[in-house]
Amino acid sequence: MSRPARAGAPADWRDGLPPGRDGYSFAFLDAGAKREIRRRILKAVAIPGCQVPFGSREMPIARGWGTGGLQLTLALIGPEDVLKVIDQGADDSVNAVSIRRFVQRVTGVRTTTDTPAATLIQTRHRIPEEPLRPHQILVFQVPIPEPLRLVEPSEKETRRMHAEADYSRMWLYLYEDIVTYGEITIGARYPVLVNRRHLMDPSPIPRWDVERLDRNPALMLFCAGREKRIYALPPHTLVEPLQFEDVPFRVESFAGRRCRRCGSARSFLDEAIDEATGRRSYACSDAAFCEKVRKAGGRTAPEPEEGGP
Amino acid sequence: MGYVAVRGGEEAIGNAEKLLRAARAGGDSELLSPRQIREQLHLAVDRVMGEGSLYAPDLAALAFKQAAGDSFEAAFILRSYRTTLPRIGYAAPAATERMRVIRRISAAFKEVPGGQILGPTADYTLRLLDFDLAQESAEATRRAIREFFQAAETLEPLPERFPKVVALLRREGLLVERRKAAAAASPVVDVTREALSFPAPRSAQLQTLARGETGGLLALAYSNMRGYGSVHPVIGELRVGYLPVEVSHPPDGGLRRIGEIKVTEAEVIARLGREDGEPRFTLGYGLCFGHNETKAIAMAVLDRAMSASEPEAPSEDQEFVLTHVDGIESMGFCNHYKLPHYVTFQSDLDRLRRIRSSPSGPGEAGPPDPKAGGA
Amino acid sequence: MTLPPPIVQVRGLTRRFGTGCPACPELTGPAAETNQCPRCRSVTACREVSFELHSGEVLGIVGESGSGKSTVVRLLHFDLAPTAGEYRLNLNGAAAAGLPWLEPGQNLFELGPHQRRQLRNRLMGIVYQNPLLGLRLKVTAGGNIAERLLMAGWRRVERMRERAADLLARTEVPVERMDELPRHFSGGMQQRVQIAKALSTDPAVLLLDEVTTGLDVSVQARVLDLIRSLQRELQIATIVVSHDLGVIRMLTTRTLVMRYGGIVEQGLSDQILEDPQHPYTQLLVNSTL
Amino acid sequence: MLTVEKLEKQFVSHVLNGKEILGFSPVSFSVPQATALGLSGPSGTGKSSVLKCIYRTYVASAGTIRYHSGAGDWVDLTLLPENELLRLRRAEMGYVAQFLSVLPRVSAVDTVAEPLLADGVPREEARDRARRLLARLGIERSLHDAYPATFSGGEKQRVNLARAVIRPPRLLLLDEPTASLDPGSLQVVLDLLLELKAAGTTLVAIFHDRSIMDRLMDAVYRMPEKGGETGQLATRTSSHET
Repeated sequence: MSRPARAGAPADWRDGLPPGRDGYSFAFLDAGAKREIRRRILKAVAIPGCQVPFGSREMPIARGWGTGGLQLTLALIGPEDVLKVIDQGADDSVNAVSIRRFVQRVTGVRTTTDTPAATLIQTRHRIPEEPLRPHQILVFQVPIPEPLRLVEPSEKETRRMHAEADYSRMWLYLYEDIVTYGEITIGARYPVLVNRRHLMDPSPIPRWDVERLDRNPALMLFCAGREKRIYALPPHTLVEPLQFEDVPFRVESFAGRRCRRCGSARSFLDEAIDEATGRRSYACSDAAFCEKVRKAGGRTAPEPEEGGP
Repeated sequence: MGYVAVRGGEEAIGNAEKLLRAARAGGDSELLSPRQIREQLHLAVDRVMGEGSLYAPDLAALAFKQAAGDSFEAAFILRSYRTTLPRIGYAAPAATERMRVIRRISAAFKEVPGGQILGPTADYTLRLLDFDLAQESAEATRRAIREFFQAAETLEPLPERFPKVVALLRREGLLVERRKAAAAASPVVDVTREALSFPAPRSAQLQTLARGETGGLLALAYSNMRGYGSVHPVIGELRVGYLPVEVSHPPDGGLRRIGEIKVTEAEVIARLGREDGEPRFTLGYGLCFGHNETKAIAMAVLDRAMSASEPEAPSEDQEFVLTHVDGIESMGFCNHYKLPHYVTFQSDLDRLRRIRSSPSGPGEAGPPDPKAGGA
Repeated sequence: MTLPPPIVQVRGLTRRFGTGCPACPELTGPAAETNQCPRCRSVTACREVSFELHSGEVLGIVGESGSGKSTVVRLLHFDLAPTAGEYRLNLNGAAAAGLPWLEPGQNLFELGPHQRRQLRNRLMGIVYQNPLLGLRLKVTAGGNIAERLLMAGWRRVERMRERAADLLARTEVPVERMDELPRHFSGGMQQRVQIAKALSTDPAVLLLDEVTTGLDVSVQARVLDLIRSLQRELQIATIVVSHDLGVIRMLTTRTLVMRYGGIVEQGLSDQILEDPQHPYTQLLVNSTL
Repeated sequence: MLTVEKLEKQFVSHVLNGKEILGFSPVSFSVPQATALGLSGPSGTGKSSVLKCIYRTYVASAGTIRYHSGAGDWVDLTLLPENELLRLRRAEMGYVAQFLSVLPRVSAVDTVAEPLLADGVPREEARDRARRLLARLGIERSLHDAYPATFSGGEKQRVNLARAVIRPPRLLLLDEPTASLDPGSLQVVLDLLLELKAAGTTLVAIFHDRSIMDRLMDAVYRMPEKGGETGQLATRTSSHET
């Protein structure tokens, strides 16, 4: 029943992966699992923004740590792919590192931090600043795929609401926010309407990135491993944030701020507090982009997509 | 440059893993062998198998060792290993009358056909710390065990099969009949291959509970027993034993026995119901891998609780129970909050600052004045 | 002179809770003096209820609790699905304009859930005895009204607020309390917010389910006066469900008397009160007046 | 215009184990348009019940009540569908009950104006006409905006009468509407009713006051004794039949 152990093998302290990995198939998942996930992706692409249930597998990383995104990546990846993994916009964040290492380990594919060079990008919480191109795939890790969870805990009820396109309670939530706070309070995870039909959770990306979902040339796939749902935005799909005619949607404001590393004023910034001076300073959330700008000497660097604030 | 980005590099992650391994091996005592764990910590192994949803005592013992005794982690490791195994086929349904019983009790009747078999249980012992175990002599313990079994050899062997206590009640028409029609109409689903949808069929319900985390099941079941619900269970029968596993043999389609698994089964008789007219007892069912009586009973209570047509307590709400009992999922999600959330927090900060600086923010001008038409 | 067709037509409305058995029709109902079948224990909450409601008319349904009167209203509001029955609306062009898929003479119980929801939101208003059923107590009074407007496709906050303010003023809720939560309101004011919400999309049919039950007498009077004056002003076809003959007398012109799920008597409201024919109605009138 | 034939009323009280109580013995009479018919007879002979049967507040036990409606057709008021009867009530029937019932918490002027509002008369005009009618009937101006529940019996009666006639009905049923009136008010009411009749309203009425019977009525129907023969219709010589 157990796999053949290497008799008396000394603990392998070098590569951080448990011994006995030789027995795993390419990209970890067995062919049956990959086939099923691909079929679900096709269905999700066919109905943009609609959540498709799937038989989510347990993965060697914890639930809530990107098992959904990981399953999509593993089901889609081929030996020719070039992989980029980011978390909070950075390639060297803990979650990105462990996922990239794992996928690299079970596939042997090339990895990169350069957005244009990647064929497959797995992300948590950000869309890279550099524009995506056709034929690239962006895979989002999704903690809570149900945008209506904010207003309705029951899955049975939210499924009914989607079926009937009954989104009035989400709108009501926004209305109440405006009445109570004078503003919509939703920060990240801002609900969007896809193709004027399905309400979709864009995963916890900032509002800054929401506008870049709209008619993006890349294929965007979303997966929640714990909640067992896949959904998709095929290239060039219409995506609109919920907004009132007289209270428009607004992205995060970095008015007057610049990245203190590369000087960019057109990227999403992380805020930091200087230990010594107590002052706030800002740096690009997309670390690879920032590095590129810096190397190119600041202003002549690749610009983020047009239309950014 | 006083600022250092709080980001784990590859190296730091590698070192964290190495520290973890160092911590597992602990001091300079003998390293544990998985066999020791399987034989001497068998209840932990049973629990890991149940929650890991894979009947593999050796692998479960290994996982337990690797996880340094954290049963959540061990079950998690076993689950992710399970993912890589191809699904060859499904075993035939097993009739639990044919269980090779090592323990069997009923709290409903003093005398039951086949008798009460206490078996190995801590139920009736005093939970006093046994200081002798600190200095246990292997020889003395083995001798004591040998002598105990030698004395037992003169006793009558247990019968091959025990009649089910609830079958007696059923024969008298005192139990609600299982909804055979409904069961036949919906084939058995496999929750490891299909996402749950609600209302979930009973097969999905029982599978999810059987894979559930013992403590989670217990907490929900306890809430129901205590007052947030209304199941007042009587244990009709609790059995622990070995159940033959049979698969259909491709050449002739006949069933072949391929081995046996140790399971715990609980059937609780619960309060009266009169769904089909006549008042009858209702029944809750629990079964899990290995010897884990708490889990089997909790599962049976929840199975019964979820049959309520209009849930009045969380434990009666199928969706609530089934989406929250999985230990791997809940533990993973709980721990994911340790991951960086810089971006989402930045986005929330933006909102809070905006609201506080907005002239129509709370506590200042109040909400827009409908008469002024300003929003 | 021929009168226009009734705005609401209900035929054979029946709702049973439980599995039901062939004996149910005979062993339940007013004649059997129970609504629970002694054989299969199923409850027939209402059975073979038929009536018509004309434009601008106020129809009363009276009966004790368990008579099935509230069930009828819940069925008409699609809160419950019927076991059997037909339900038709005859609308003039304006009311039907927003519902292009609605065929004339269609049995509304055959519509899909999405269509039922739209129809309910556009054409029906309901006020429940329990404000919890009709209001979201954790949503502001204005938000409660806005929800129906949002469902009808309104997307300007300012216009929704103007509409909500107007409705609240009409229902005598202080407009400055628009952004407060109804959970902090008195029972009478909660009912008035419910009425404002029910009226928000100019419904063709208004359903009032025991709206004054449980309120203090003086509050009851104010709510009844409000309904009367709105009724006079808006001329909405209305069904008033109540166990209180005083409410029936004050608000309605025609009344159905229900018992054990069936209609035992119907007539002009003053006739029901002054010359009741059925033994049960006589008992009801005698014990109240 | 109104022909009552062999009209009978029996109350069956199920509360009293099915006991039958006679409302009145068979009644037959006919009233030409724009005339007034008085019902007379000792108390207990069922005069009020006859009016209620015509108005359908009571369900007739037997007989017919044929009415020539404004639309020009003859209808039987005992059989007419409820919604059509309601339309007739709204459009062309008035009824003033013997017992003083007023709408709670509605001012006198609004009580009287309501039938006009239902007819689509603008609110201010309706209230104006109501005030004028109330004034004519001797209700003080200061009372117009008060609730009639606080009024004296005579004032209540005049408010009810005003409500019934503000929009002159084709058929007016009156059940002792002057019982509590002082002689002055009585005269005003009588003049008003005579005006209505002259303008085409048909009246069926019960008056306690002999002098009114004499001056208003074109005919008097004497109710049969309970269990007795049919009643008698006596046409007054002074009447102006059409």
